[in-house]
Amino acid sequence: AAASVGAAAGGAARASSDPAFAEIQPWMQELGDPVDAAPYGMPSEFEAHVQRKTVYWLTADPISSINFTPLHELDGIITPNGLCFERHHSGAAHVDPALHRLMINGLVDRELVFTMEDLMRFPRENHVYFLECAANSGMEWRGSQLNGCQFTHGMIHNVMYTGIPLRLLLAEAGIQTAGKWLLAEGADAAGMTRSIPMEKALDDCLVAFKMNGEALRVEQGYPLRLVVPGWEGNMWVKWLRRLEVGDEPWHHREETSKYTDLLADGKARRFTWEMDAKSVITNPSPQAPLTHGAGPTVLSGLAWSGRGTIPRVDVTLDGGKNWHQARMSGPSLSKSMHRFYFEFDWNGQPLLLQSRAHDSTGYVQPTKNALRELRGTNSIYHNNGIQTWHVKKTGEAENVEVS
Amino acid sequence: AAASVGAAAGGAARASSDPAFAEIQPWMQELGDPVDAAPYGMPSEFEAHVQRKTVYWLTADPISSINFTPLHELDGIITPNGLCFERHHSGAAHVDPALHRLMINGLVDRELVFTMEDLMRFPRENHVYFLECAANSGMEWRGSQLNGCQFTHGMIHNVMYTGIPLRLLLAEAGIQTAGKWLLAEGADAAGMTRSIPMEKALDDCLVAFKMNGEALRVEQGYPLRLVVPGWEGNMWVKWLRRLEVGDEPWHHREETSKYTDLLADGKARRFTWEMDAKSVITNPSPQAPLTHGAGPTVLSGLAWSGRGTIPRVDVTLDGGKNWHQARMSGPSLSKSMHRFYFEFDWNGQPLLLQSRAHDSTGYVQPTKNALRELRGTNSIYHNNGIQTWHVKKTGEAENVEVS
Amino acid sequence: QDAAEAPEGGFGLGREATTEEVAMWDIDIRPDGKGLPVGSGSVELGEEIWSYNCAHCHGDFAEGIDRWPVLAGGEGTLSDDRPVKTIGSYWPYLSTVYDYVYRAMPFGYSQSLSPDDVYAITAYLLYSNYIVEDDFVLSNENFSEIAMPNEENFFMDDRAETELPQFTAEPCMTDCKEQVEITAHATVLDVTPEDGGEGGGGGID
Amino acid sequence: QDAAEAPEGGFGLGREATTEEVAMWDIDIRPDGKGLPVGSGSVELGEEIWSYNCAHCHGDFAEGIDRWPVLAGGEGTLSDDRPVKTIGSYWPYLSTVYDYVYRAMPFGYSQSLSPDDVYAITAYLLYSNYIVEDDFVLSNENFSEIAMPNEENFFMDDRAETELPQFTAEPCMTDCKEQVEITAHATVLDVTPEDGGEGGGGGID
Ligand code: HEC
Ligand code: HEC
Ligand SMILES: [Ca+2]
Ligand SMILES: [Ca+2]
Ligand SMILES: [Ca+2]
Ligand SMILES: [Ca+2]
Ligand SMILES: [Ca+2]
Ligand SMILES: [Ca+2]
Ligand SMILES: [Co+2]
Ligand SMILES: [Co+2]
Repeated sequence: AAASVGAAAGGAARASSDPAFAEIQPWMQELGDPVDAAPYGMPSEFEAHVQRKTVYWLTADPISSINFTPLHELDGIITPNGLCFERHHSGAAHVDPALHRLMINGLVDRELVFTMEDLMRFPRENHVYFLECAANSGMEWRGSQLNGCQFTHGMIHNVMYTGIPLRLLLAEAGIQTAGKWLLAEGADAAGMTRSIPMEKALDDCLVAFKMNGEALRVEQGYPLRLVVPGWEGNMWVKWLRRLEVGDEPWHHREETSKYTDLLADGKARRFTWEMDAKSVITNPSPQAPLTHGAGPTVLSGLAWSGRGTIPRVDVTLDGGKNWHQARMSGPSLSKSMHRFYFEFDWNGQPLLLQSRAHDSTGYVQPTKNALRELRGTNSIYHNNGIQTWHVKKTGEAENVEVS
Repeated sequence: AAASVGAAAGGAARASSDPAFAEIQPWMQELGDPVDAAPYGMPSEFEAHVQRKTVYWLTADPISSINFTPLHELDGIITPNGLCFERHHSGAAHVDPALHRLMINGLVDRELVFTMEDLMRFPRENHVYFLECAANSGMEWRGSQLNGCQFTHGMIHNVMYTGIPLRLLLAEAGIQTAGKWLLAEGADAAGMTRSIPMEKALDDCLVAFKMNGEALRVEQGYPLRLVVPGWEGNMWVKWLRRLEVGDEPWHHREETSKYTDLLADGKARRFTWEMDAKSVITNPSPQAPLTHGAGPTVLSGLAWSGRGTIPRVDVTLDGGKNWHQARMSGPSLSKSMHRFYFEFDWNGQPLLLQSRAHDSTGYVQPTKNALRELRGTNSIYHNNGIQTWHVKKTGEAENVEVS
Repeated sequence: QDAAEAPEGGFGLGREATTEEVAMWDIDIRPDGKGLPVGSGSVELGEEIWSYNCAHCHGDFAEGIDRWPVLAGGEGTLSDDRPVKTIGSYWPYLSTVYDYVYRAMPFGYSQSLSPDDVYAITAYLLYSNYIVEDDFVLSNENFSEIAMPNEENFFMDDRAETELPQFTAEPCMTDCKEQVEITAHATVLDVTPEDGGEGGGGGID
Repeated sequence: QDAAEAPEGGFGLGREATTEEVAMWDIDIRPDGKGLPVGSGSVELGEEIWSYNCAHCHGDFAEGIDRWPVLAGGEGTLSDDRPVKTIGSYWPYLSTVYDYVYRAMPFGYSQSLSPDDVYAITAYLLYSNYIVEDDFVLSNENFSEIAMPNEENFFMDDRAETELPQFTAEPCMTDCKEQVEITAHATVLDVTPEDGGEGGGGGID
């Protein structure tokens, strides 16, 4: 259906040195995709590089391993489901929801079994929470190692969950007086288990079935996951199949061999559940250098705390000599990620960038060295120290530590 | 690596009439997916039915058409990007961001051209907003027509946007005193245009580049879309390429032939921008019947207003004889969807379900008949009348109207 | 949260657009004629261009084929049960025709028509709608003289005055009605997509 | 937002679990022996089962092959620069071995071992860690008598007392340091995934 009568329009005016003006772009002349092209949509082909990435040398096998959220490619506070980092210990289990059950047993008045349909009849709540692996930044204990916030800080995501308050399910079974602990167990081939004190279970835990509006993803525990707000990600048992009420903790593998924090003197902290306040500058960062030269520059980052909200983040451009309060942006929700920005006029000289989170309890994110002084460098877990990026004149950024 | 020595465990105890207990499920014995299986993840194979759907008879061609968000399959307030309904007038344009420009021209001190990289140097904000097509529920003006809230109410989504306040971009160009209107223009083959009064442009509009944390999807205007909070979706120009400041509105096709509201007397309202407060019960609904019989039942739905928040939603089970206040759940944000629940003990008898939204200005969602009395049935757009579902004894639900 | 702010004097980002770049992209037309290029076209030439480029969707007389838009006719139907909204019966301004045809038509080859082509097509669409005679020639000179029949019937959104007061009353919560009857069923119209029905009610245009 | 609440007396949802169903799923073991099935197994039988089912990953002597977990050795290394955390050197309770091996091992065929198999493997792992002699037989009867060497070195999270006071001071904002030197570079360790490096620093276990 070309215009066969009449000359092509505006030929004379097409004078510009910018290739964007060289011609009418094809997408402005030709028809695009119909509405039945993608019943479930995917990102643009121009965003194919925005991916979860794994680091093969971290684990023996990609089946019991981890991949990382590309924090430097994201903005705001919601992590899209397709980019939420994965950590599983025997692979991501594909559970048939029709054959999935949740059992409550142990020190309860009635041992119960629920189908998914039963669970859909309990009242639900909706909350945005971050989930951070206790090992996030764990590779950095001995010194800066990985060049990119995806790798140094990408074992985290922030999602709106829909779920049943755990206390309602436990009340349905009737907790006996001696019941002070809860064992949560997954239906994957790791049969993942963690002990949770009853106080937390009755406080803000959820048995969630939706994330960011839709069903949980397979790799996030479809069809059912425990949500343990502010506490380390390993406790958020995926493919949740069983809750046992007991009088003592279980001291299972993931709370003894793993997820205990070995200190310098050979002693180890157990049950280090809460995630301390933490922040990271996502842009600029090693995977997201400054490419525009001197002038107006947007610095952006994320901050979170397992103890509440983040009313304030400080940013330094000179490695900690002087600090500036960042601008917080987006909803400020308890135990959720917060987005911060610091806009500045870059003079084109090298920068030593750091961010420092303050949480609503008054806790201020410490330096890595302050943590090392208290804990040594063998703890693997719970490294919430301040991260430094060295931005060079070229705009490239490197993971460094400073005096 | 099977256990070749020793007998299989626990054989004796496997006595249950529930097939879930017939055997150890394969996903609890065999390894699942490795962490490099899906660099960008997709929903479970058991959720394949959760899709955007189109209605072929609505338009001449699926290229200038619409598909609908499956509201009855979602929960909470965030719409996942892959399920956000689509409406485009010449197909979804695949725009190369390297060749995309934003021009500001007209009554400004400096006519400007921005690359995407230039735009990334402006300050950003993050907000959750609903986007509703003015034609949402438009097929219901003459009477209940479509059996499913996906079709009656699914031209809406709710997303966290990251974008540049439009006022900052306009200030950069310098608005002249005579500049009272803004034309926003898209780079698709429809060259979509809408006139926006300057007051709104300087208030809360954003030029957005991210949705729910990641880049805009192609069908939502990648790489740049205008966000016009609370106002009809057609104004949220996608693939945004140009902003012209002028002294008068443009009266273009999408604000004359379309998106004007024809009243019974043949007169038509123009510039009906604001979306009135509205709500719908998403569950139960025709596509999501009650399958569990009498007893505890979760009724759920969504409410929103272009004028503010939704402090309250009322629900009736008997077609409007008696109303009950629903429980609001999740963050209450201005010009965002709100989730409500009403838990009740279903007696197994037929129900006539309705919901009624109250917004923060005191506006109360009207009945369809109240709207028809004021507007007739030819308006196509802005049908925010109360929706009725008739739930039968079987739990099936039908789209009906009541006296 | 804090609002994003601009420094005194702005950011100095972006670059000035060249006159040529603005000319290339600034394609919009307004009712007062602002934006119209120099040019002209006759109903006669318009009919010829139309038959090659437009008629296979919109019909020889702009009457619409299958479900493709109807562009002519419908006068006096706006308060009918099934109003027919066309350029002649509904559109308030002629500039919208020129603007839209150049930016969006023919469907699949936007911005391919010359100014003279568009003047001619616009003249032909006026003729199809009985607004001009068959010897009419439209140009940037006489464009603003054409008044569209339905212009007066558009008015600014008045919901704030005509609806909001009525819709802000505190509603009844208990014993609000004696009887409730079902007055309409979706299953009677029977057009739910799953059923493969061809549709009975109005579309969304 | 309002909190979700339960009605007086609960919802009555779900069904009672049968004794058999609970027995089938209630596989967890606790340090006090709760959960242990009746059974027993010798170091000798354990070695045989181990060599068929475990040794190709964890090594003949539980010393670990390639990057697969090391399960024996490492005594006295916990305060070293590179501590070796094994069942013998680190794990506080024997019950964890029994529980974990049954629920998660062998990798790829979980819950396939019989109680006697697991007792035997557990006995073998105690032997590999020099905690029992080669003629030892482990059973539900003597299980709780085994104390693990490192149990005393675990203590409850004390950050609230040892760290929080120090980390809640108002921090310096201006002129906080005279000099700033870079003390470590990621590029020196050179293990960023893009580079295909084989890794230098610690893994995440
Ligand atoms: C291949 C089919 C096709 C061809 C050829 C075509 N059109 Fe269209 N036309 C459409 C469609 C589809 C729409 C509606 C687009 C939308 O939904 O926004 C439309 C809309 C229009 C409208 C607006 C109708 C309204 O009520 O708002 C006008 C005016 C128009 N076309 C004129 C033309 C002219 C002039 C030509 C030839 C130069 C042309 N069309 C060629 C398919 C076509
Ligand atoms: C195919 C390889 C493979 C085989 C065979 C295997 N394992 Fe493992 N084992 C692993 C992996 C991988 C892990 C770590 C899993 C994780 O990351 O959670 C592991 C972990 C363990 C651990 C915990 C280690 C720690 O430090 O926390 C024990 C104990 C163990 N295996 C015992 C066994 C026993 C007993 C068998 C045989 C019955 C066995 N394994 C067979 C791969 C294997
Ligand atoms: Ca213009
Ligand atoms: Ca039509
Ligand atoms: Ca039907
Ligand atoms: Ca137990
Ligand atoms: Ca190891
Ligand atoms: Ca390198
Ligand atoms: Co911990
Ligand atoms: Co409108």
